Formats: sequence, structure tokens, C-alpha cells
Amino acid sequence: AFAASGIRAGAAGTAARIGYNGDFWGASVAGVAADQGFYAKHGVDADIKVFTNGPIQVQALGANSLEFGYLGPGALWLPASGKAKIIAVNDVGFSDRVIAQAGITSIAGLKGKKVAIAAGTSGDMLLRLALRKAGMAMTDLDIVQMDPSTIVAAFASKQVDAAGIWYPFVGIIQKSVPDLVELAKNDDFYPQTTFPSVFIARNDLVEGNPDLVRNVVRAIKDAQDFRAANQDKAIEITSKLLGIPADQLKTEAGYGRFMTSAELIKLTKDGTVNGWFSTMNDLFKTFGKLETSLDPKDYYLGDQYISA
Amino acid sequence: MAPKIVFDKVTRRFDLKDNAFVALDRLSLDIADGEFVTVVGPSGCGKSTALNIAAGLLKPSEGTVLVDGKAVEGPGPERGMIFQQYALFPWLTVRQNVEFGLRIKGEEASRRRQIAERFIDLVGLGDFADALPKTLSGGMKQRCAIARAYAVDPSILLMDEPFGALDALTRVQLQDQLLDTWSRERRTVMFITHDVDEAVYLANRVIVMAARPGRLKEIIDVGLPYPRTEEIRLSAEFMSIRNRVWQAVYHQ
Amino acid sequence: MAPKIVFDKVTRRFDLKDNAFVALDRLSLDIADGEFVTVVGPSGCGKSTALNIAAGLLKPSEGTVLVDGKAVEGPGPERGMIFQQYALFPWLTVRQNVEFGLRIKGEEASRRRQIAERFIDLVGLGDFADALPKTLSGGMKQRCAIARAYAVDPSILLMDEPFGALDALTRVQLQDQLLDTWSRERRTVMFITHDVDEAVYLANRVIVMAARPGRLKEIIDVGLPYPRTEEIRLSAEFMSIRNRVWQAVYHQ
Amino acid sequence: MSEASKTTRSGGGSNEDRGIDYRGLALNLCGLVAGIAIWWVLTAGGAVGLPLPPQVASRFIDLIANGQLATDIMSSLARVMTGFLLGVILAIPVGFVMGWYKVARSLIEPYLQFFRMIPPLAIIPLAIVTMGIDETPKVFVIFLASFLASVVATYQGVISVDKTMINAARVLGAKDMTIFLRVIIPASTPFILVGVRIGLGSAWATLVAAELIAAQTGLGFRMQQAQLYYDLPTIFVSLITIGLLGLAMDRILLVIERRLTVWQERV
Amino acid sequence: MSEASKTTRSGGGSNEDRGIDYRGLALNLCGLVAGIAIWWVLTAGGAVGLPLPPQVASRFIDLIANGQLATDIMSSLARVMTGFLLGVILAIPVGFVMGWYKVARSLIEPYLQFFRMIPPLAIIPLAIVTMGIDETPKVFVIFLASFLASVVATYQGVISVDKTMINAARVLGAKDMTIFLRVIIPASTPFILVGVRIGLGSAWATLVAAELIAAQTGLGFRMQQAQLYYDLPTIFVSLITIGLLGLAMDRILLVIERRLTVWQERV
Ligand SMILES: Nc1ncnc2c1ncn2[C@@H]1O[C@H](COP(=O)(O)OP(=O)(O)OP(=O)(O)O)[C@@H](O)[C@H]1O
Ligand SMILES: Nc1ncnc2c1ncn2[C@@H]1O[C@H](COP(=O)(O)OP(=O)(O)OP(=O)(O)O)[C@@H](O)[C@H]1O
Ligand SMILES: [Mg+2]
Ligand SMILES: [Mg+2]
Repeated sequence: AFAASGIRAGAAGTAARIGYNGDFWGASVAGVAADQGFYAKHGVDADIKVFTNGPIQVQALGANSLEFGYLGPGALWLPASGKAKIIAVNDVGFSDRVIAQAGITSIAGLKGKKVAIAAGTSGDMLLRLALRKAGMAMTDLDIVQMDPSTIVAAFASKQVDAAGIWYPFVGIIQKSVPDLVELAKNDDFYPQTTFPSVFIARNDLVEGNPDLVRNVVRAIKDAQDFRAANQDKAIEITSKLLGIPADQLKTEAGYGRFMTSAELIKLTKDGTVNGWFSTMNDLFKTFGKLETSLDPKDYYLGDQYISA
Repeated sequence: MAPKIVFDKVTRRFDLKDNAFVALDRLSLDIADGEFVTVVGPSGCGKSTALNIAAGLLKPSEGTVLVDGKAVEGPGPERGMIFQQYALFPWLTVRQNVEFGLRIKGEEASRRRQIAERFIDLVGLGDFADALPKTLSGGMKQRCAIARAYAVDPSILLMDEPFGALDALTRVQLQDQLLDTWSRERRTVMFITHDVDEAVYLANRVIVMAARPGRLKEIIDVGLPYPRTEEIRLSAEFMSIRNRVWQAVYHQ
Repeated sequence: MAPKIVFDKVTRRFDLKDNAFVALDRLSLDIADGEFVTVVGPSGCGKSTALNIAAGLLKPSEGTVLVDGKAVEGPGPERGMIFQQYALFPWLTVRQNVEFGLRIKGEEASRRRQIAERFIDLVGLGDFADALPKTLSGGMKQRCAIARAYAVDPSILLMDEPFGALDALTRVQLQDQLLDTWSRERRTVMFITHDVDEAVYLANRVIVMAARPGRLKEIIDVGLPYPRTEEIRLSAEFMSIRNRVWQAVYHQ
Repeated sequence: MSEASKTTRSGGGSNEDRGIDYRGLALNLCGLVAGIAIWWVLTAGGAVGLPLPPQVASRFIDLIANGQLATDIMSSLARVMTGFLLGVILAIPVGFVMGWYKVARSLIEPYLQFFRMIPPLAIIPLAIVTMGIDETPKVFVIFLASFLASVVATYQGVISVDKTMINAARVLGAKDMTIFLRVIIPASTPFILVGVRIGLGSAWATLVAAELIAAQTGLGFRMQQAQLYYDLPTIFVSLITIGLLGLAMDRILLVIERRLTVWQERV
Repeated sequence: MSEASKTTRSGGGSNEDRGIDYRGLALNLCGLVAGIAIWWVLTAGGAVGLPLPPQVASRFIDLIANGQLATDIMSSLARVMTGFLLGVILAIPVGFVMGWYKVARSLIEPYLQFFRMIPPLAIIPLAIVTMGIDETPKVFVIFLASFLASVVATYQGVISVDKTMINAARVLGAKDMTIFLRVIIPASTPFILVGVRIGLGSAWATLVAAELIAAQTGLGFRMQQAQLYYDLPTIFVSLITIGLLGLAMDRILLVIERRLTVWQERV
């Protein structure tokens, strides 16, 4: 079937292996670009490959098994430590939440409570932001680390008091715990701090094959504009690509911005995007994930995105 | 008096790939309480098969074996058995092998040890009580199996070529010991042997079997008095019975 | 002529927990090419140990065994062996067991089959050529082991109580067959038995061993002419040698 | 009396050797029905966060209908079969060498035992770096799991072979290679088959980890993806398919085992 | 000539039975040195994305110094030991029941084989819902892995026991329970120990999965956390510690095995 394997979009052009994550935000641009022929249009013979997470794609880049990839916000420290270059922002996420069992009404109320997080994910980071805002530290809580899908089971069976997690998981938990409380969401920190997802390229390509990078960025931009203009169609394409029912993707898509390339050019030009990355780096540093980071200028190829 | 063991038209077949092989064909035989019968017959004539059925280790395909009037359902400690291949427990020492049955009987440790000691000495393994079976010679293994069977003091002894691996002197000693306890304690003994002399020397009656299919051929009453002595062994009567058995086994 | 097999002060000890057990104490013995020696002695006197050392399966603790003037380093197909416990390969049929050595020798399939057929018939297992060992009676297993050893046609035959589990008639037949091929093909045979009659009937010389420690006690020349017949077996000379051997074994 | 108390048991060879064991199959079926019933009762009671059997069944039908299940099965099966077969085929000679040559044992064994303890997940980064992201690293991870599980059993099989069997072969002129092929392997078949069956379990249980490496299709990949959306019916379809395929392969091994070990006397 | 060509081999019992096998240990050491050398050469060559041995060594020292390694070892060891012991202790009677009673076999076995194929990761959500997030589900996941791996071997051990041994015991008056304890268990010790050793591997290899469940300390937990930060030295410290602890436990099992199977004739 269509969903079955990597799709070669167009026979002609420079070959490029492009990774993506198997969820709506990770897959929609790659899916749309392949389905609508945007890669071919810009002379890229794309071989798109699905991955389960970003760090594996960085490993694959490092092993020369991949040219381009996709990273969620939790993995942004990888380009920040020089492991890859960001060639475009995909979108910013608004699906993260800090949720708590009924009865807990504020972040302050989490003191000493059992809080589940999947370490290094955007849910983890949102919790940390919320704590900082409330003048608390992680050590004030009883943090338990788990796998994201495990948090669903743990929260639903009331094994934990709170969690840093995201939609669609929050929606699923709501089915069994309808009275859960949302203590924090991404919007609370927008626009100063937000969690962007990005497209990346292998370091040596940027010097070695700038044409290919430019062409891929062009295809990405076309796909972003198509996605923003035809949301239902984009969902349908992604659903077919991933073999996941459209309604599940639709829920997920409800928590993004669907930014156009024009918007992103604007945000890049006024430095907002670099600001996001700097804030992320600061966060990573306070979490102890990074000791030193590169300047976003050195790994986000904003100018290329603008000019492509 | 009711017989102790009754073979009632016992047939045993083994399924082979294409057909069934008849190892034992309608064997009927009564063994009286306190009787000593020996079984002789060519290799593969079903001697071990008959003994295993009496022990309850093999089910007859047809017919029944009764012990004390009750159909045999399985093995029991009142029927002691000595296997053709010894079947010692390789993880136990000689002493532990001999004590195995006593432990099951629930004998307490000191008594167990005492009984085991006696039978180990009886078979001449006193110096090897703590040896593992793998360190024993063939004849020593066989003697250990004999001591193990004797130790539980069963009222019926089923013995499958128990002295086959023994040298002549040890063999004569154990024959005499066996006859001695048998006559004192009135056990019932069914004893397979290839040695016609031995068969005649020990038995009240010699059961002669024939092969293909395995079946009863003839029963020969020995009728020599007990205790049997070296004198009897050399007597003309012994010789004549011995020859009759030989004839019965090997005459077409 | 140089002897075929030389035991030169062969000692074998087994390590036990606290001390070493001497199973064989400085055994020295020459066996001439084409000679038939039988070994008798009480159970546990080191007969199997000596045979295993000659086969190259056991290393002597001291001393050497020479075959054709060369020290034995390990087993070889020129020294065929029949084990006291048969040691058949349970996953092979009778025929495959007998063919095993031929296959190693590199005989081609049709010839292999032909040779195997001959020896299987010789031991009377013709109808059981395709049976697995677990379906054989004790005596049948032993006969299969005999056929397997004969089939590779070794110039030396080391036989550990090879006829112990056979009925008297089969035993006599196999004795005569063995003597027949031995005298025709001038094999060297070292043959362990518990049966003094058998020892005398077959041998050029009877090696008598004693126990604790296992050692050579006496070598008795038989000196009866071949072919040996039923007549010889009944002769007074046979009887006297038989008695000498018996005395040697069981006299203190 | 004799006719009345006639016992007709077929005897020595157990029934399983030939034909189909209907009673066993019936009991298998009972077990299956009972299992599903327990699942149903548990989930209907709402106690456990599991999907109901009919939900899973309908997802099964969907995934069969759109061909996705067939594709996933094909790619996973290919990976598992390749990795598993390579693993057990290598385990047999390695187990032999370790059991037979003491030097080899001292050199190799600690490494084997060491790597047996390492979770397959930890091997993945290394596999990607050295083997890329195509089929090779996936098959390798599965191969490693089944190899490491089965080599212990083969090794133990080799050292448990009855010494007299080996002596018998040596006296018949067999050299090491022949002893290995014609004595050690058949004599340790029961052990080897334990190894093979445990290796099969390890192979399937490692599938999900293997398909973390840029799999495009496969049951393990599908399961991970469904986990992103907490799509329990799909997770269950994958799990049940993995379990059933593994079970079927195990049954085949069992039949092979019966064939290869008819010579054993059984309880 | 006899004195000159004297061969002094200690004989029947192999040297391993008593005392320490220095030659074996020396070879073990050689293997170890060679392994580290290969690792060093590979990483120094820059071919593979691995940390250098000295980096790992210095991290080892750090983690020992600040006590973290000790804490991690203690909590992981407690989990693995409990789960593993429970698993193998249960596997022995279950293997016996399956090997001995045909009805039980038909009912239980398909489930065992089915669950053997399921990756431990998939069990975790269920374990959390039913057992919470404390030690119980972690131990349970490890228990399950070692149980499922070792039960196959025990079962095979039971059905491979020589029939004549069982007959000998029955003739001496033994009933099922005695036969199980005094015949089946000793006779199938070689198989059971294969099961136990494979179970040990599964237990350690499952540790990482188990410590996904809200662990606060532990080697698997530490490794996952290091993975988030791409902290290769720490990952290696955890892996090596897991491997070494597992190896040490395996050695202990091996010694126990030697003790329990002195009665076997060995190659
Ligand atoms: N499990 C089995 N399957 C098939 N055939 C068998 C089985 N057990 C025994 N037989 C056959 O039954 C026949 C009788 O065997 P049995 O062991 O009773 O002989 P026996 O009289 O004891 O012989 P021996 O004196 O050689 O021990 C033999 O031909 C043997 O092949
Ligand atoms: N592996 C071993 N470990 C310790 N002792 C052993 C070992 N093998 C044999 N022995 C001892 O060596 C002695 C001689 O054994 P061997 O098997 O040679 O006797 P044998 O003369 O063949 O006796 P039989 O006629 O009973 O077969 C015995 O006392 C036996 O206990
Ligand atoms: Mg018999
Ligand atoms: Mg002997």
C-alpha cells in the first residue's frame, strides 16, 4: 500500500534521504512535499524515511545514512552542540500541559507531590518553566521519570498526582480522569518561550552541497504553505502516509499553529526564532543538559531559509 | 492357597512404524506365595517385558497381571525390582542409592544407615559406600543395584539378570545369600537368567520361554531339596534337570 | 617377532576426595601378534581399566602401553572395542550404528550397507536392522555393539565382557564365530570375561588379575589346539586348566 | 475376569509421535477460550486499562482489509527469521568450540556472558553507527539476541554429552569434526532445541527494539507508532500478532524436535 | 623407557573440580586485555562513535567517588535478584507440572510460549495499572522475563529425564512428589541450570525496561538518563557494570553447577 514504505517522489534530481517522525507534526511536511511533488519540482529525488525519534536521526546523520531529518523541541540541544544544522523551523507546539489530579489547583500545590515526566521531552520542559515561574525547583517535587505512554497508565490509575505531558495523551487521560486539572500550558509562556520543532541537515552538506540544501528548503516552504492552506488535505495525506486514522491526527493538529513560510521568514528576520533557540539553550543549561552551547546563528541557517 | 502372582493371558505389543511387534503372546502363569521361579529363554523372547509388566512399569496390551488377587495398576514397594541395566541414580552415592527406598518408606536416619550398611557389606561394597556410580566398575554397579532392592525388604523380588556382570565367586556367594534369605523370609522371587545352571540351582520351577513371538514354552519343576549345596550342584539329578532345561530352551 | 601390545608397568590411579585409589598397579604384559588372550578376575580388579588404557580412552598415571611398538596416544580404528555398557548411539538404528565406523573409514554407501548387512545377520539381528536401540532387549543391544565393532575389521579387538548378556546358545555360536574369524584373519584379541569356561575355551593364554590393588596375578597358558570343539570342552585337559584358572582367581 | 479387565493402551510410543493429538488441541482451545474470557471480564469490569476484545477484533479486521497488517507481518517475519536463523546456526558451532576446546572457552565465554546481560536497546546506537539504518542493523540486533540466548544451551549440551558416546565414536576412528557432527550434535539435540526455542523468544521479544532503527514497516514499528497516540487496539493487534507468529514458529520447532528426538526414551 | 615416557595426568576428575583453575583465569585475563585493546584501537582510530577507555575509566572513578554507582548497584541488584530468584524458583515446579501432566501442558504451554514472544516493554503499562509504580512492577517485569526464559529449559529437562530413573524410583515406592524432588530435579539439573543461566541474562537485559517505571536510582535508570544527554562515558559505565555484575553472578551459577553435577561423566 501507499503507506507501506519510503516513497520516492520523482525520479529525476539529486538523491536525498530525508527522515521524519511518525506523528502529524513530524510527518506532514515530508508527506505533503512528497505527495504534492514539491521535492521533484525543486529537483530533489527524495527518499523519505520514518523514525521513532529525533536522536536516532542525528545518529543516522552521523553514520551518513541520512541527509536531512526532523527534531522535536526536546532534542534541540543536539544542533546546539554542533551535531547538525537547522535548516528550517517546522512549527511551534502548543500541545504540552502540566496536569494534576482533581484537588490540586496550582503549581504551588504540587509541592511534595508525585509528578511524572518523560525526561527530556517538551512536557518535562514545560513543567520546569512553570516551576520557575512559581519560584520552585524540581527538588520541591517527588519527580518520577517514565515513558510517555507509561505516564498515561500511571496517571489514569491515579498512581501519580501530576504529570508534564502533552496532547493527545492528555485527551486520552481525560477519558478515564475527566476531572483532571490543567495547571500550565505552552500559551502561558508564548511568545517569549516556545517549543519549536525543526528540520535539520547533515553538517557537511551545508558546505558540500548548498544547492541540495536550498532545494530541500524550498520544498519544505512549499509544503508548509500547502499545509497551512489545506489543513484537512494535509491531515489526509499524513494519515495515509503513516497508516494512522485521520481523526487521531486531527486532534493532534488542533494544538499547532500551521505557520506559513512568510510568517516564519518574518519571525526569523526579527530574531524571534533565534530568541526561541537561545531560550531553549538556557533551559537546557539549567536542566544540566548542556554545559556550553553554540550561538543559534551558528546552527540555524535563517538566512538561507529567507533567501531560498 | 491363592497364587501370589498371576499372569492371565498377558499380551504385549509394541507399535512399530508400519506394524505391531508382539513381544509377549498370551503368557499365562501362576506363581505361588513364597515360590522361587527362574525364567530362561533366548535373547529377545520377552523375559524383561514380562517382568516389567509384573512390576507395573509396562501396561499389557491385553490380559492382566494379578498380585495378591488384585490387578496391577502400577509399581509398588512390595514388589522390589533389579533392572537389567542397573538404573542407579547417578547423582547419589552407593549409600544414598541404597537408602533411597528406605527414605521413602519413612525409616529414620539412623535405622536407614544401619540397614544400608548391612546390605552394602553383603554385596561387598563396604569400601565404596561413598563412591558415585560413575566411579564403579560394571560388577560393582550391579551389586549396588542388588543392595538397593534388598534394602526395602519387598515381599516379591523381580530380578532381571541380577548376577550377569559378576565374577563366578561373587555370583555363587550372592546366589547362596539370596537362597538363604528367601528360605528364611519366604519371599516370592521371579528371577531372569541366561545361565541354565543358575536357573536350576535356585528355582522351585524353571519357566522356559520361546521367541518370535515371546511366549511360554515349558515349565520345568526342579524338585531338588533346599538348602541347595555344592553337592546338589554336582548330583546326577541336577545334571539331568539342567539338560532338560537346555533341551527345552534350544530344542526347536 | 615383536609383541603387538605391550603393557609396561602401567599404573592407574583415580583421585578421590581425600586420597588416590589405585585401580591398576604396575601391570606388565606382552600380547603377541595374532594372539587371543582372555582376562579374568574378581569384580573391580581393573580389567576394564586396563582395556580402556589399551584403547587409548584412559591415560595411565604411570607407565606406557605400546601398540606395534608405538606408545598409545589415543584411540584408533585399528583397535576395535566392545564396551561393557554397549555404548550404542541411541539416535541411530541398528544398521546405522553398525555402519558408523564404515562411514568414517570412507566406505561407499553400497559397500557399507553390504558389510553392515553381513554382520547384523551374523549376530542374528536381521529383522531389527531398522530398530532404534531403545526398542531392543539387553542381549540385542549387546549383539548390535558386537556387530558394530566387527564391521570396521580392526586388527586388534578389545572386548569387555562382550557376551555377558547373551543366552547360552547365542553365546556359544558367537564364541565359535569369533574363533573362526580370529584364526582365519589372525587378529589380536584381548577379551574380558567372568566365565572361566569361556576364558579357557577361547584363549591362547588366560590372564588372571587380582584386586585391591588391581594387578596381574598369574598367566596361564592354555595350549589346547584350535579349532576348539565341543569335544575339547569336555576333555579332561580342559577341565584341569579350567580348575587351574579357577584356583588362580579365587585362591587367596 | 481377564476379558473384563482388559486394558487396551497402545503402549511404548506415545500417541504424539504419529498423527494429530486431538485431545491436546481441544485443551489448547479450552485454554484459549478461558484466556479471552478472563481478558473480557477484566476489561468489562473496567478494572484494567485494556481495550475490549471486540475493539481489538475490529481493528484486526481493518488492518487486514487495508493490507497494512500483511505488509507489517512480512517485513517483521523476514527480519526475525533471518536474525534468528543466523543466530542459532552460529550458536551451534560456537557452543561446540567452547565446550570442546578449553582455550576457546576461556577466551570467548566471559564475553558471551557479558553481552548476554546487556539490553538490546543499548546496542542500537552502535549498530547504527557501524551498519547504517537499513535492514542490516535490525537483523543484527535480532541475530545477537537469539545467538546469545541459544549459545548457552548449546554449550551446556556439548559438555553434557555422555562421555561413553564420544569414546565409542573415537574407538571407531572418528576425529573431532566427525564427533561434532555425528555425535555431539545428535546427542545434544534436546539441549540445542531448548536453545533454539529460547532464541526464538528472544528474537521476537527484540523485534520492537530492532524496529526502532528507522523501520518503515513492521509489527514492532506499528506498535511504537500506535504508542504515540495511545492507540491500544492497534498495540494489541501488533502484540497478539507477534505472540501468535512466535507461537506458530515455536510449534513448528516442537514438531521438528519430536522428529529429531524419537530415539529418546520419554516419560 | 617406562620412566622416561611417564605421563602424569591427574586422571578422571577434571582439574576444575577442585582448587582454582589458574590457566583458565590467565586466558580469561588475556581475553579481557585483548577486548580492551580492540576497543581502544577502534575508538582511537575514530571509526566508531565510542568513548575512549580512559574517559570511561575516569567516569567510573567519579561515580564511585560520589557514591552514585554504589547506590545504583544496590537498587538494581536488589531488583534483579528478587525478580530473578522468584522467576527461576517458580519455573522449576511449573516446568515439572507441564512436563508431567499432559492436561496442564496443553492448557499452560501456549500461553507461556505466547508471552515469551512479547517484548517486556509492552508489559509495563499493564504492570503499572495493576501494581502501581513502586518496586513491585519493576521486580515483576524482571521476574516475568527470567521466568519465561527458564521455564522452557526446565520443561525440556523434565521430559528428557531418563525413563529408567523414574521407573527405578517408582519401584522403590516413590510417588509423584518424591519423584519430582528426588529424581526429576537432580536428573534435569543440567537443563535447569541452562534455564537459570539464560534466565539470569534475561533478568539483567530487562533491567533497563524495568527501570523505565519511575525508578529513582539504578543502573538502567542512570543509563537512560545518560542517553538523553548523550553522555557516552556514563552509558558505558552503566553497561559495563551491568555486564560485570551479570558475569559475576553467572560465574557463581557455574560454580554451583559444577558442584551439583559432579556425578555427570564429562568430556
Ligand atoms: N519399547 C519397545 N519398542 C519396541 N519393541 C520393544 C520395546 N521393548 C522391547 N521390545 C521388543 O520386545 C522383544 C522382547 O524384549 P525383552 O526386553 O522382553 O527381551 P528379553 O527376553 O529380556 O531379552 P534379553 O535376554 O536380550 O534381555 C524384543 O524383540 C524387543 O525388540
Ligand atoms: N572414574 C573413576 N573414578 C574412580 N574410581 C574408578 C573410576 N573408574 C574405575 N574406578 C575404580 O577402579 C577399579 C577398577 O575398575 P574396573 O572398571 O577396571 O573394574 P573391572 O575389573 O572391569 O570390574 P568389573 O568386572 O566389575 O567390570 C574399581 O574399584 C573402580 O571403583
Ligand atoms: Mg532382558
Ligand atoms: Mg569391567
